[in-house]
Amino acid sequence: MKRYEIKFEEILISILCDLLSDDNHVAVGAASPIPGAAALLAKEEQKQIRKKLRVTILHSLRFNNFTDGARELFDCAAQGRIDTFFLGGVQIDHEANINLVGTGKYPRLDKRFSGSFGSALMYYVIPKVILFREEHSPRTLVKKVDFISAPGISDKNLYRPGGPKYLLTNKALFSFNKRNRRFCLEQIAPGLNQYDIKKQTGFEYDINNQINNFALPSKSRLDILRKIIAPMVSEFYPHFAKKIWFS
Amino acid sequence: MKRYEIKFEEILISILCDLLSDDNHVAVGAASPIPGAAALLAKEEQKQIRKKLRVTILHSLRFNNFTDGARELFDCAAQGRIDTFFLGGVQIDHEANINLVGTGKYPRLDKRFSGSFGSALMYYVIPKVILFREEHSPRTLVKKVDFISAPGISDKNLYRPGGPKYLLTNKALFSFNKRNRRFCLEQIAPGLNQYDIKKQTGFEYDINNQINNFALPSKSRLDILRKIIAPMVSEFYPHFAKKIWFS
Amino acid sequence: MLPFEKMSVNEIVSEVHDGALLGVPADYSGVPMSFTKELIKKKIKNLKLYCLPLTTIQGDMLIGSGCVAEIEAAAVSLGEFGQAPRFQDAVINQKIKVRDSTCPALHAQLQATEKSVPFMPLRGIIGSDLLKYRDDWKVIENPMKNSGKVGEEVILLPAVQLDVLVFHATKADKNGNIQIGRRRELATLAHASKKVFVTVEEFTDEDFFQSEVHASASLPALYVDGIAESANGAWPCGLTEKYSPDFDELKTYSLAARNQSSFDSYMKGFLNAENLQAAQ
Amino acid sequence: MLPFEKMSVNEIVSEVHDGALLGVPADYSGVPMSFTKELIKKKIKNLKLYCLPLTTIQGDMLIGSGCVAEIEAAAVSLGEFGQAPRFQDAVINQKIKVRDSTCPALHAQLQATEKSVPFMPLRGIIGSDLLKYRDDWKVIENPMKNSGKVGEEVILLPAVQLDVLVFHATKADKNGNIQIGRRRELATLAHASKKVFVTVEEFTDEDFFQSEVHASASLPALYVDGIAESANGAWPCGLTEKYSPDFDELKTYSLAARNQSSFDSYMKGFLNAENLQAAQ
Repeated sequence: MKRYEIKFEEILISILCDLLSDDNHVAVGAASPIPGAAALLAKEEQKQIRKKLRVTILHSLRFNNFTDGARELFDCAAQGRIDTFFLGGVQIDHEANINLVGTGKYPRLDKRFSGSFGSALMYYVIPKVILFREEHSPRTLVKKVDFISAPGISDKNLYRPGGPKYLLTNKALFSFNKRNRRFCLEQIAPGLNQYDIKKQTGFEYDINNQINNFALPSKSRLDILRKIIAPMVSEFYPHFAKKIWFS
Repeated sequence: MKRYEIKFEEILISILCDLLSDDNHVAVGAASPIPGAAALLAKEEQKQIRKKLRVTILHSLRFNNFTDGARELFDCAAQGRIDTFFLGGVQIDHEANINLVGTGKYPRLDKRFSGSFGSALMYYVIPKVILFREEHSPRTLVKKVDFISAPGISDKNLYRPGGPKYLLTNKALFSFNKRNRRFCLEQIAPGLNQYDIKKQTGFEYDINNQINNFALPSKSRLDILRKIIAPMVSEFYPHFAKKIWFS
Repeated sequence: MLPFEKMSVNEIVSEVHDGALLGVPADYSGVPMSFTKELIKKKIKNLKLYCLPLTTIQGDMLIGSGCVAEIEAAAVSLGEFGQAPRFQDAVINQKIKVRDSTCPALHAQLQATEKSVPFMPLRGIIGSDLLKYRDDWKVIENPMKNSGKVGEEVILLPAVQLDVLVFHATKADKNGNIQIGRRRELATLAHASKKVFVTVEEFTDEDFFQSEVHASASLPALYVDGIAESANGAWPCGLTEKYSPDFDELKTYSLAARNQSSFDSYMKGFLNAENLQAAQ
Repeated sequence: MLPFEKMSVNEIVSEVHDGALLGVPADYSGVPMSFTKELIKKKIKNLKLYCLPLTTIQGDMLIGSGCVAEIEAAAVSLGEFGQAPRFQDAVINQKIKVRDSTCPALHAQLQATEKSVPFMPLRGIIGSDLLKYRDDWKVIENPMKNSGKVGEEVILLPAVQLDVLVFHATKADKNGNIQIGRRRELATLAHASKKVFVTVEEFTDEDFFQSEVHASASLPALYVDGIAESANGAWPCGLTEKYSPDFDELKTYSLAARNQSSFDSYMKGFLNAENLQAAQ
């Protein structure tokens, strides 16, 4: 298979998949086809080396492990039984505060978005939260969010075992350093350089010494993704699967 | 059917049944065959006049209306969805305090009983709690209980929509007057007089002007009880049903 | 005599009054769209929507139709079809009051009512701007000696009791028990509502309580004040194991709702359609 | 590779250590008697039993066998067969510590852990002598402005996390999901336990999550650390829809347990029986 045949979404799926290799339980919220595919891919790869990764995809019937209603995701997370979760953000700032509510001065917003969903608990209790926001621009990655749906960091007197570990966009992968409260650039999308990233990022960040381009999925990973995972994704994200794999 | 053929338990069932006629939902806890039979009898009689009485019998599969596990009884009661419940007591005192824990000075008891069950919530939230304790003696109906599993009366600053309304023993039926914090003798078992009751009761109580003997069940009620209710009771209290009706 | 109250959808609508606090199920829990249609026709006003924890087309339609004064939710969107345009418009133009929340808080406030306690504690939230605008939430220092962190701050959320809950479900049995499957948030909603009405695809002669497995999938009739039959009653939303969302219709709506006039003409068609379209 | 941990009853026993806080299901929730038998054989010591909300023969046997240091329960009895004699004896002679409680408090303490909050509020209890002996319970004045009664007192109960939960159930599916039916208190227990082990009548090839109805009757495998097959594993207690309690055996036990020496000789027979007796 030649390199130009790889879809960009497949690269993002592959990068997320690499971040899940040590997990026991990954949960994926609503409207997250790329994280969902990444979690299922990681599960399949773990299975092939006889390790077990549990994946809970809320939007699916088949991959929804819960039987206690819609609150179980939050209870389960608070109990410490979920290792990794994905959150988005209309805006994300340098301290990893996320805004899912809108831009402008709340409550008199200029633009209103859907709302904070479960972020105001999930971000606090899940050890590895991966921020995933495809658009990478000065209007999404900002110096300071207009509204904090959930903060990246909390005071010591709060119960907060969880928080941000990574931020993936269509241009870069950052890690988050809780101690110095900053992101650190780790990988860059093919065809871009550090200057491009700097221009498109509204906040300051550190840079890893060994910065790489986005790793591309291996042929065997692509095979698994296309042959085994794609049909699964069709069950709960039919439109996404059709667009990427079946059109 | 001649009078002497009526079992004493049937009389108790009939008296309890009379106390349930205005209810919408009666719940019956564990190990309460007589209240259970009374509730089902009331339900059947209501049905015949096209009224609906819901009966929840915890010890039964068929008459257990709950699907949210063992806590639902308590939640449902706290929500105000249960009109009547039955409680017992190793000791019951003049203010309707009940003791289900033991006699002697807690925690160094002389005699230990099973424990308070759900009384420390149910007694507070269910509007009509009927105390049912077959043994009527100075050791069960006492001046002051050794341990309050649940108090008969609470301070004004507490949320307490519920509480005791009646006490039935094998000798007498009392009502409970919340205002003057006293029981009032209403009915006496056949063959006993007021003096017998006084001798066997360890606390003081008022006496109704129009005191009656225990009302006996009518022939039609007995028919319903024996033909329709007895087989139902067999499902969840087989030993009781066998003893009273099928031996 | 039926063991439960059989109603029409319109009779359910007549039980919902202007200003009521209405329970709104998420898109996966059985959205009562045939009821919503009649509710809009009735020109109901000043509803307060309590979403558990979010709403999609149901909320957006009610807002666009001017039926809503206030909404409490963790999210309002059209899911795969993007933002909820009538909601966005109403917020920007301050036609409705939004009580922004987060999913677990919406669950917990109902659980408080379920247990009849004045409040429910929750972790998280502190440090979020949500808290700044919620004077009904209260932060206290953990008063427990040996449970939780010493000195940690915890939020107390008030018990919320709904006036009315309406949702759509697959079927009701002969005793008025409702099959809800794994959607147990519907039980929490019902426990916390003064009145509960349900529209169902069909009434069946089954008795769900004949087996423990089937019973465990049921909301007991004791929480239900009335049931109406309404085939395809969730359309254009989906109903688990019955039909998928009608993606074409939802997309059509999402486009029409982008401005008030095209929304209005869409709604004219929607409200006047004699029957709901058959879903697959 | 099995998708779950298949164990023997003895392997489960080896996961329970001296001094552990052990979750104990009520007589209607699936009493793990074959496990209890092996636990007693192991001569386990200083167990703390957390009963939800009560125990019958399981607790009485463990206490009579000297395995228990402490018990928290709303009731300990033999149900239809009267008081629990070994429990009574241990209390009177101060061989065990009893934390007397009430059913809803036992549920609420686990619900606090289920939600990972430091405490759970509850109404009732105040004015009961239970409170006098529970320094882990705390009374506060309702701090909410518009929820509950102004100035009312409310009890806060601490979150309790169990070390181990063991219960018996009808069956496990091929993915390790457990059928619990309406016994949802088992889910609460599991959510609040560090380790969860289950004995089942049988393993089946079913996949409970293939239908919403069956899924809703299940405890998900994600909460379960290991499962052992044990036919008649609840005997002499009953198992819903499978077998009734063995009334003769329970009566025999209730008589034998009246004093320590007849209890001891009963237990010799019970512990040495090769197989559990077949229940009808």
